[in-house]
Amino acid sequence: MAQVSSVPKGQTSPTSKSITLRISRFNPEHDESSGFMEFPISYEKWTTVLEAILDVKKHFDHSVAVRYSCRQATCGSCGMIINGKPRLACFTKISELNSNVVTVEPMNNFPIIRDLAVKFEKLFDTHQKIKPYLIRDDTEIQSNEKEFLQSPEEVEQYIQFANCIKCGLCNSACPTMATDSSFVGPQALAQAYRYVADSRDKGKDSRLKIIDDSHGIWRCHFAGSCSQVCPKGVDPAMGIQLLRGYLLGFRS
Amino acid sequence: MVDSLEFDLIICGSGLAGLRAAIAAAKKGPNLKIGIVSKVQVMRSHSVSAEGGTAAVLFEDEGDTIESHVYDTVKGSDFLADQDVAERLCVEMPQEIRQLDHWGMPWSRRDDGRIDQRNFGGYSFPRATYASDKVGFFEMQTLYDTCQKFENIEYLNEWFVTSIIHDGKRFMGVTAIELGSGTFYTIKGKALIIATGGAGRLYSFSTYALSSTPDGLDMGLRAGMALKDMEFVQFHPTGILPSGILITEGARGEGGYLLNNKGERFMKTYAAGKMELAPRDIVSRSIMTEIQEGRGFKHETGVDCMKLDLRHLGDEKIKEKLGGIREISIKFSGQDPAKDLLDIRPVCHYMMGGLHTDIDGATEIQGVWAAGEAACNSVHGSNRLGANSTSECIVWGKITGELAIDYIQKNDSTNPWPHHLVAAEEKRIYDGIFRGNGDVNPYEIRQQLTDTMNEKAYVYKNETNLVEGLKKIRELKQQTWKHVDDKAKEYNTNFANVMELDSMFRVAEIVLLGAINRKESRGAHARTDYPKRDDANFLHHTLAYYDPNGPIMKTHPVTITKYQPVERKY
Amino acid sequence: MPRDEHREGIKGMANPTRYGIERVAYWLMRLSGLGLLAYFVAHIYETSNILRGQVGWDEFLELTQTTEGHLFLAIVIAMCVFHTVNGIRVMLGHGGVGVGKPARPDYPYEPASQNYRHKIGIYSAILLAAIAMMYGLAVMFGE
Amino acid sequence: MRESTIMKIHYGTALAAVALVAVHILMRLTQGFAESLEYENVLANYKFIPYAAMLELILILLSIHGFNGLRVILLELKQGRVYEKAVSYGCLAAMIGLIAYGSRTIIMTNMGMI
Ligand SMILES: Cc1cc2nc3c(=O)[nH]c(=O)nc-3n(C[C@H](O)[C@H](O)[C@H](O)COP(=O)(O)OP(=O)(O)OC[C@H]3O[C@@H](n4cnc5c(N)ncnc54)[C@H](O)[C@@H]3O)c2cc1C
Ligand code: HEM
Ligand code: SF4
Ligand code: F3S
Ligand code: FES
Repeated sequence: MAQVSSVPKGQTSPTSKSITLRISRFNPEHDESSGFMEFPISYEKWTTVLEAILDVKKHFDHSVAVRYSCRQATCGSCGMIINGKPRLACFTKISELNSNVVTVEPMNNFPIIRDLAVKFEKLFDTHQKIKPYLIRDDTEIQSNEKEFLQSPEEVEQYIQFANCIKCGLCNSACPTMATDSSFVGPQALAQAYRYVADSRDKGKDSRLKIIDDSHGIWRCHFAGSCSQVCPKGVDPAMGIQLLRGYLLGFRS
Repeated sequence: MVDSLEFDLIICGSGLAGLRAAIAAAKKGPNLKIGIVSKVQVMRSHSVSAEGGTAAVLFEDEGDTIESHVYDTVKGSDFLADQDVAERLCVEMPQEIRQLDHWGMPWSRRDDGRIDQRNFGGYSFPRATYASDKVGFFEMQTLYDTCQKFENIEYLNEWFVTSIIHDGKRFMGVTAIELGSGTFYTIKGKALIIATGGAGRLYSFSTYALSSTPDGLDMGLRAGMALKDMEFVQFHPTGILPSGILITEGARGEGGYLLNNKGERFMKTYAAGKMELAPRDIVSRSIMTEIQEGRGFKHETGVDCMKLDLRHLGDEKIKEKLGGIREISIKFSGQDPAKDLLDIRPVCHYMMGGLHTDIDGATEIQGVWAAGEAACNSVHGSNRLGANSTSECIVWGKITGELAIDYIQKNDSTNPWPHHLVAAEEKRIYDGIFRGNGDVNPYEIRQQLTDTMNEKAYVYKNETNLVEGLKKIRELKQQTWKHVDDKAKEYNTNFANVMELDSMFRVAEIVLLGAINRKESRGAHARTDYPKRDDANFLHHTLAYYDPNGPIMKTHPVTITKYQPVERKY
Repeated sequence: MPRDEHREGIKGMANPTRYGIERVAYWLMRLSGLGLLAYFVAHIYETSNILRGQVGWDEFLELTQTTEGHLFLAIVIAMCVFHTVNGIRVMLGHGGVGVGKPARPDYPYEPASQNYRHKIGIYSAILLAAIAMMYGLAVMFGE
Repeated sequence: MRESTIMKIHYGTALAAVALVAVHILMRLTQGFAESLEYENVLANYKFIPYAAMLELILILLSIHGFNGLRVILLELKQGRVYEKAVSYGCLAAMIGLIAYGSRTIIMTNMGMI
């Protein structure tokens, strides 16, 4: 068992089954094109795809390139395409895929570094572009100043969107992202809404200006795939439509 | 020629401590260039996993006092904390909570709109400030997002720092590998803040992110700094099976019970006053005692465990306050806390020890500070209270960030760049590791090492086990695991993993040696062969310095200001 | 598409078989929009034949009043109805209507924006389009 | 123009078109589909000024809506300064062209210039 499922000893049980894990291998610096390598993997009902990949890395092929860290779906490292859909490898159990073959590929719409690891610079840049911080004059605290008051209901208005772990799955699923390299994307748009909806924030107008661009919010067509693949229940599609409500004058 | 970059301030590590330092520094030195160098992408740092709370005194108007926070911390530490340091933590913290609020932190709120707090182990007032049960995550997000405001912060994502370069006295730079391209760099700088976090992956059953390995500690060690108090490893009572992912102490703070196989809340035997909310060292020992006396359960993997009962909290409260662990237990263990008892077991969770610093976070090398879990300013002594660690990261992040800027503005180094040190480092990692030979699988060695730590230096320790553990680890070290089979340059995590393993050996040895030397039981360090605390002989910190022939162990006095050690009872 | 960006490309946009009915609606909306535009241009050209007088008009009518022409028209009707009904749904959604309210998400996560109201909207757009197409066929082939 | 203005026009034209196209098609249906297409009837319709005006309106609105829709799709397909400029102006030109061409039919027929 991979180092992640680190139960002290006594691990393999008679309940373990096996599947074939197909890993997409591609190093753009050296390879002409990508290919798959297959590995037999035995798994328990709780074994995650990430554990399976790390098992391969540990025992079959040390060179598999994959990004991972928290193994508990909070750091956003391990997004990849698993059996055709963008998912977190550490948050997908082999047993729930109901398939004898598990295929893992790098996320779409992100440049490949190597194998399963992709570049995130673009996502980080667009995230920064939408000013993801409270905008007001008194964000720097003076001594003895109190907190800004905020009711639980006001927190409820944005907390959902604050759950984003920047895994990029939404950007990988979005049909506009598939062809539009300048599109801000659901991740950043949802974060724009997160701050606009925060009762402490006063930066709505400047943020709306940024996303009201020819590759801004209007390039979302409410396809909803972003929300379907989001592992944290962020629902970017909702945030984007609510945000657009402001621009269309439905909300203020 | 080696590729080279230059910053004024280098921050190694992008967890809570690193990011808080970056903001403090960027604000104080708007014209200085700050580089955050991290082996993971900024937001992937281990800190995002922190769940339960951040300790601070917010409601003095409702009866809480700073003094009480200080005393709880000192008592929790089993009187090994430096008391001036603990006081600094408690005094600085309230402001920091409000600062985070001003930056956008989604703290959970009370109905009157003020920031809410919950109960946590070892405190005499509910003072764990929380945001559902994803405190670390939201704090990281708030700090990361706030960093985006500053144009003088640069992010070197996925750069593995391998060594610290100094001229014997003063800091000069670091060497690092950009993982994406595989290029070896020197990064010159005037000051460095080490914020590389804990090293809990020394144990195989651990709540830590897989990236929490001791390479940061080892880097400091090799540069001549001391590691302090490394024998104090905290085992959190409730790691869920089979993954070892943390079930936050907040679960007990909200009212959860620990049950043995007789269905009793067994904590009444061990800490009747605080029950499940006794400090972690006590709860973990209680669980292990129950298990050893036959009142435990067997998990289907064959591991002994205990049960955590949250059912009486009700589905709604669990969803509202413990959404994260609800997700974790349903997904990873198939247990819904509203309906099922959770299988839990003490799990490696925190390292009280770290790079030896003073109260300001300054290390023994000029221009180098350490903050967060990587540092040991002795605020936690021999046992950290829950929620005090994120606090520590934030407070000393800020302090070191500002001090480093002061230092940079005052000092101008003109010493010649020590090329030979860079060359030596390049030789160490490329000739020694990357082009190394051998047929032993380093991943299996790593597994054996971490299993050994788990077996020999777990909640209860004794001489025989510790000595055997040390022997085993030295034996493993001799095997031919130092080679990297992946020959590609780009994103070579195999290389990084072997470098991590290399550092694990040195630090594991210090943990075990420290534990062998400390012939007493104090806080998280529980020796069955020396079950009592021994203030006469061991009321001191342990220091370990690097030497090629094995660590040199020393001691260091504890600062006691107001509170004389007394017996610790809850 | 530069290969090193690893974008999914047109097939990502044009493949409606993943991600549920919402993605089908997205795809049909695009297709029908383009189809209607094509028809619209053709239709303007078609009607301009009236300037060629009775003969020209009738000549052109003959060209279009064929079985294929009628089938094509039926598809146009379907596209038009779908595009209109779904267009109204999409516009409502874009304005923030019926996309759900922000709320603390509970595992297992079910995105509120992917709700039954919009699903009903999509299915009724498809259904109405089908009915309209039938009706159109009945009218055109009915005589 | 701001993208939001363009898209507001896009939605506005769509809404208006819903009503107008409905009338346009209903006219076909009330008259009986085949008869409605007979030369005399068509010509008569064109000569009826309110109807001709409505046709003109439909022509303008749908051209704007349709070509903007096309612009959107093309913008998303490929990026680049030159390309995007070309798409924008190309669509605008096509839109104007189509309106001009359609208007010619309507005006000439209406004024009996056949
Ligand atoms: C599961 C869990 C839950 C916890 N919950 C709580 C809680 O509720 N309350 C509380 O107070 N505390 C909690 N803690 C403790 C607390 O989370 C940690 O102590 C704290 O997050 C450590 O933060 P840090 O900034 O020091 O380091 P980390 O967040 O660990 O970050 C370390 C950084 O160093 C970088 N790094 C390491 N080595 C290198 C290298 N060689 N080169 C370059 N970069 C490197 C990493 O990339 C990373 O960015 C919890 C701990 C765990 C394990
Ligand atoms: C009559 C009622 C109509 C309505 C209510 C309507 C509504 C809409 C809406 C709301 C959109 C935007 C979709 C999005 O952003 O996702 C759209 C797009 C589009 N429309 Fe229409 N439309 C109508 C008629 C037409 C007609 C007659 C044409 C052809 C000339 C047309 C061509 C297009 C095109 C090409 C698009 C772009 C496709 C896309 O972006 O998905 N529409 N329509
Ligand atoms: S919105 Fe969801 S899918 Fe997108 S980056 Fe955030 S967490 Fe990932
Ligand atoms: S998938 Fe893309 S189109 Fe919009 S609703 Fe989500 S951003
Ligand atoms: S490893 Fe952190 S999200 Fe999967």
